[in-house]
Amino acid sequence: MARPIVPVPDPATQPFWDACNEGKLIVQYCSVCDRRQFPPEAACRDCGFNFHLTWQETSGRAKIVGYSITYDSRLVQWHPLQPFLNVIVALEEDPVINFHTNLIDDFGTNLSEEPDIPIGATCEVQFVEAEPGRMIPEWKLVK
Amino acid sequence: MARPIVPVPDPATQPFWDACNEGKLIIQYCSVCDRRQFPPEAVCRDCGFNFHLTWQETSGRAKIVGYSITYDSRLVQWHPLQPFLNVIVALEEDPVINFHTNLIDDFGTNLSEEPEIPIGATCEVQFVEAEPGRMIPEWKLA
Amino acid sequence: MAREVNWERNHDPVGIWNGRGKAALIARGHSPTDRRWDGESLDKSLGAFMMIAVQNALDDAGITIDDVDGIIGSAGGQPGGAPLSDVWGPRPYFDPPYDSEDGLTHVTGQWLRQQMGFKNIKYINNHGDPIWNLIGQAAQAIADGRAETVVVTYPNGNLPGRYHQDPTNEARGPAVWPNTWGWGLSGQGFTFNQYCQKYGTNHDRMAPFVVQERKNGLLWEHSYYAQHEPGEFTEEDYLNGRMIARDLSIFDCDRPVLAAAAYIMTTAEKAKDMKQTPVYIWDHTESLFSPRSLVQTIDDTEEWTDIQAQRSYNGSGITADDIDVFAPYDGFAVFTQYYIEAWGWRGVKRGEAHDFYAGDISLKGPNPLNSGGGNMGTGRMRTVFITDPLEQLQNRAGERQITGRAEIAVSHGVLPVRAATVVRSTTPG
Amino acid sequence: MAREVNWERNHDPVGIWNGRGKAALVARGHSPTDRRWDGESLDKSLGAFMMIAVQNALDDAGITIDDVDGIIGSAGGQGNGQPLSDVWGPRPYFDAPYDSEDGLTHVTGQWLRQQMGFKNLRYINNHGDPVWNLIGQASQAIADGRAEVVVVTYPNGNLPGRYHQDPSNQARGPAVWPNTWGWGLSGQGFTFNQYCQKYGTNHDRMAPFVVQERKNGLLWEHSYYAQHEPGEFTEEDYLNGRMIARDLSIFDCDRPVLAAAAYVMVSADRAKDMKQKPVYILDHTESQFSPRSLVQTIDDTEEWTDIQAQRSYNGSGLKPEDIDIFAPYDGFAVFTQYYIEAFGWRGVKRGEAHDFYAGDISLKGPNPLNSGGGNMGTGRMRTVFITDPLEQLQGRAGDRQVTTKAEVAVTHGVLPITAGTVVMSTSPD
Amino acid sequence: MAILLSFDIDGTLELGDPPGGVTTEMVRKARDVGFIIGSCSDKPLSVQRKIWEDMELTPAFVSAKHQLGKVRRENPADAYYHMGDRDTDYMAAKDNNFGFWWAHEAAEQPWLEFDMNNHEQIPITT
Repeated sequence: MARPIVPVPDPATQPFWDACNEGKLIVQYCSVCDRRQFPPEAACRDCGFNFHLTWQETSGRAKIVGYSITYDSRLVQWHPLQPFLNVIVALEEDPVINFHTNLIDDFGTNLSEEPDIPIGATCEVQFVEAEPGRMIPEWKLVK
Repeated sequence: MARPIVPVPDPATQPFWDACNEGKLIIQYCSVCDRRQFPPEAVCRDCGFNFHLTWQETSGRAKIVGYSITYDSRLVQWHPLQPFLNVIVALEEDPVINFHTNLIDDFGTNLSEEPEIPIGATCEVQFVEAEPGRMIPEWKLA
Repeated sequence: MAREVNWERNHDPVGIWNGRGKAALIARGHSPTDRRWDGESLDKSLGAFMMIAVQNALDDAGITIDDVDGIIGSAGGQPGGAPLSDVWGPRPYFDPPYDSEDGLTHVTGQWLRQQMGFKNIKYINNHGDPIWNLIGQAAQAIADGRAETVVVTYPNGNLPGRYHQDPTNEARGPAVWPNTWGWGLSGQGFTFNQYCQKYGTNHDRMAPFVVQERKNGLLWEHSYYAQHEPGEFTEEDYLNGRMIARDLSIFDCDRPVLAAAAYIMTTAEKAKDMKQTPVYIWDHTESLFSPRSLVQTIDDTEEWTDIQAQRSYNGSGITADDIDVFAPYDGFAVFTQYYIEAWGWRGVKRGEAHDFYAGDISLKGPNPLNSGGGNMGTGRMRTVFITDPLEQLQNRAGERQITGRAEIAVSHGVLPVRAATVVRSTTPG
Repeated sequence: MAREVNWERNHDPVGIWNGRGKAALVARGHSPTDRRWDGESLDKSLGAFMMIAVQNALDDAGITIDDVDGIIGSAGGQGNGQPLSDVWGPRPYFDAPYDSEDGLTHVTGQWLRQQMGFKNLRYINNHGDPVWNLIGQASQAIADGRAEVVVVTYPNGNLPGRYHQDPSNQARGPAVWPNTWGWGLSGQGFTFNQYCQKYGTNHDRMAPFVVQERKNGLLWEHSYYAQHEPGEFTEEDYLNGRMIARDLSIFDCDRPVLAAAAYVMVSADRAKDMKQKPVYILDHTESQFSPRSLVQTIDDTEEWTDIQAQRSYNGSGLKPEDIDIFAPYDGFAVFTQYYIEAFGWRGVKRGEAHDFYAGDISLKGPNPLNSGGGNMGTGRMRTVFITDPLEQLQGRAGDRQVTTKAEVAVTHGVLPITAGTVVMSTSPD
Repeated sequence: MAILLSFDIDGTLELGDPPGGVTTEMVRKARDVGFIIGSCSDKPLSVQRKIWEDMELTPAFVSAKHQLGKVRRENPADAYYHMGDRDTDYMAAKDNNFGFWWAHEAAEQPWLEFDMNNHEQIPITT
């Protein structure tokens, strides 16, 4: 399924997107600070250096912590899909780390006035094709 | 005369180097701050915006305000020319504005132990070819 | 006159401000408030409006241009002097002085100096943040002796067309994260969604707050609504608001407008000679944070607002009980609850703001929250957060004058992630 | 533990520091001093040397690692933690813990924590500037209550090969200006040339100063010269120095070395329990400037150093005659005159420094300038500017102990354009 | 036959901010010809009512822009049209099976072309 807007990698984010293409969700990890970091930055935000910053694969499992629904976006490309669901999930092994998702099971479906978004429910990462050769992470509920 | 190191223009400095190629020495001028600026920057350092920043041609006349002579440079490409003269000139109409030059009349000549550099003397800008198609400003005594 | 940096009080422990009571806010001046610029009428440009506001402020203070030795502003109204709205270029500019963005979407102090003929300026800074920070910056400059009589300028532009619309189908740099998943205002919607989860409340419970702000705003002559849309705004209107990004409806988002405001601030000494009663700056503090991961959570929000509220209390030495006039920012309306709870105004604790809204927050009651109407009641002017507390403390708020004591005011804005607080008093302290 | 910013005292008027006397420097520790790293011996790496220095400092204070709750340093010794020297990469790294630049050309607090087993750290900052700023930063952190017992780390690396050699025949970005005309150290040569023009002096008149610094440096056991080149340095040596960039000879440029130093700083309260006498920090101030045009002129230089000297006097409340121990930076030797004249130490006015050098600046005389020997006398260690004043005020400078009163010390560095000044005293008041 | 015309205000009616090309006179004429008229706008309902007062007209309905569906349910008609100047107007019309004119098209009064006696002729979708 093509996406309205596709991400363009830059040097700091290239490894993240490359891993998505291989079906892996990775985040940065600073070994001397014992700290995960997302989104990717040039240096660890704690020690301020990249000396000990590596990429670490995650479980991909995350919990829904909240949501929004967009009815009138400033992003013109998304207008045809309105209203659409916006969900934030927090990584199971480190809830400080959070991600955007559209919950692919519900993506693009008609959203009722009071959608039933199961806060706290566990999701698994899936990778969907934003455009040919460019996978992005989305989460779906673990049944 | 080819130069050991040639400048590579970037967006902020391109107009300066283009003007050099046309035989003009230009610097930035902010009309609301009434202030000249060199080297070129993205914004006026006083008001902080580029709204009123234009390029202004200078007289090219400048006075020698001091010098140094390099015997052992960290710039490897300049080693064959050592020792060489480094002069700073300040623009006649606005002495806050200063430039590097090598004083082309003396450039590359053997520098005596006590060179006679006429501090305060007036110089005129000349443009010399650093590489084909790339002129840079140098000053010579008027 | 290179631009000054590092004037902020953002390093804990800030301690009681050593400039306390040295600077006084005296007067305010406003331009008309329009919805947007028509792209043609130069007499209604942002620059023209800024000049009107400056002249009104000078007249209000009873001084002339020659008395002014400093201009402090944000040329575009946002941090670093960037514009709130889009820029005019690449459309063609006009004859001088409208031959650049300066005067159209920005107004610098240098431009004002040229156009209005200021002669005695020794301090200009165009790179301020939103208005709360500007008041702090001016107070600091005066306390530090950089200038004695400062005009604070706040130009706030809006061009034709809907702004901030982004037509691209590629996302680059920091925009990669929100845009790929279609996040826009939904970020604030999410944080509010977490707030509602955490405290068992919902969007509709904000209705009394927004309705009250609209009421208050209609009593402020400079409000966009007072000038252009004077009808009553009811709870029915609010509850039927069109959703933009759940749970932010169109009535939780401030309406962009074109307006300028100016303030006169001076030393405690000079304040005695001015036409209006001085209102002294007791403290200013500033803050800048960043989320722990990608999206600002309710935990981030509460931590940041707690830090800044504490910083302001430490810097001013006041307690929650001392605050008579409280003006926490509201543009988006969902911000205000975070601020009220962080400051604990009227004893409101975390999670209690919506209960507080359900009580008496009327203008003439005991808890006249945002007596000027905030952005919801005036449009995205932001300046009501400075003007209304000033007028309350000067006892010249007219119909908006609150019935309780009005001796100490706290104004706070703009975002939880980046904010400033100003504490003012009728006495130098 | 995100890194702290905005701790500097760089905004005039700074006022008397409210942390005055709250923090004390108590102990110092040094590694051996080598000329450079051989690229192989991991027991002589910068990281290994840093650990030696930290342990020596702890021993000197009579405390253990478990007493320490803060580490403040510049991982590479320069502004924002950048390295003084080149980096090791892209050459292959070694086994852990030498599997990155950390430990080879930088040493972070986090690396030290892992290697040395610090357990009780609650504050780390690796992004300090040169050592003056680090002492200021640590004293501010202690005064602000962020930590009680801080180790200040200053690793100073030097790799094989001549560093900073640039082989390129193209110049880009800011390098366009100096490189196109062959300017390198000649920038400092030019400023000195202007100084000589302005005051009618010349390079050779610096001889007594540099010779005296070399003498003093030989008396400091950690000096590169004391350890590796203990011969006498004479006026004849100086006057025959090979010119690098007129008028800077090789003996006006500090020799890059490999060395690490650590300091223990504590709250005034904790200072009482330490093995050494506390030396209290009365003030720290910082500054950052930029030239009016392309090249730093003597006018720029005198303006900047005047501002910073005045800032330091305002911050400490001292006058020049209060300064017993004065340690102005010298790496290049031509800097020192600007600083002496700006601070007006021993009544020296603008243009008089070389006359002052011609008088008695001996260690045991009335004007023991840079009693530790500065960089000229010790190598590019920089830490003598902290260690020697500390030892003088503690009365344990041994052969270097001055004969004058040693109660108040001022140490200042690094460049005219970016500097920090620290004022220390035997008394907290 | 009954045809409902829903007017957006800002950017559509001349009393809107910004003013649109549809004059009060055009609205009055539509009412006189027999259309069911009202407004669907982002403006508060009370403000919409005030604007109708200023036009000296009585609307059959005023509504928030996203509640066109409710307008349809509460106002029986043979055909429904909305007009406005934004994507959001177009989408609201489409979602609720209203015909739609952009504001500049509406200023040409296309509804006057309708043969009110022959509803087969009247297109329902754009």
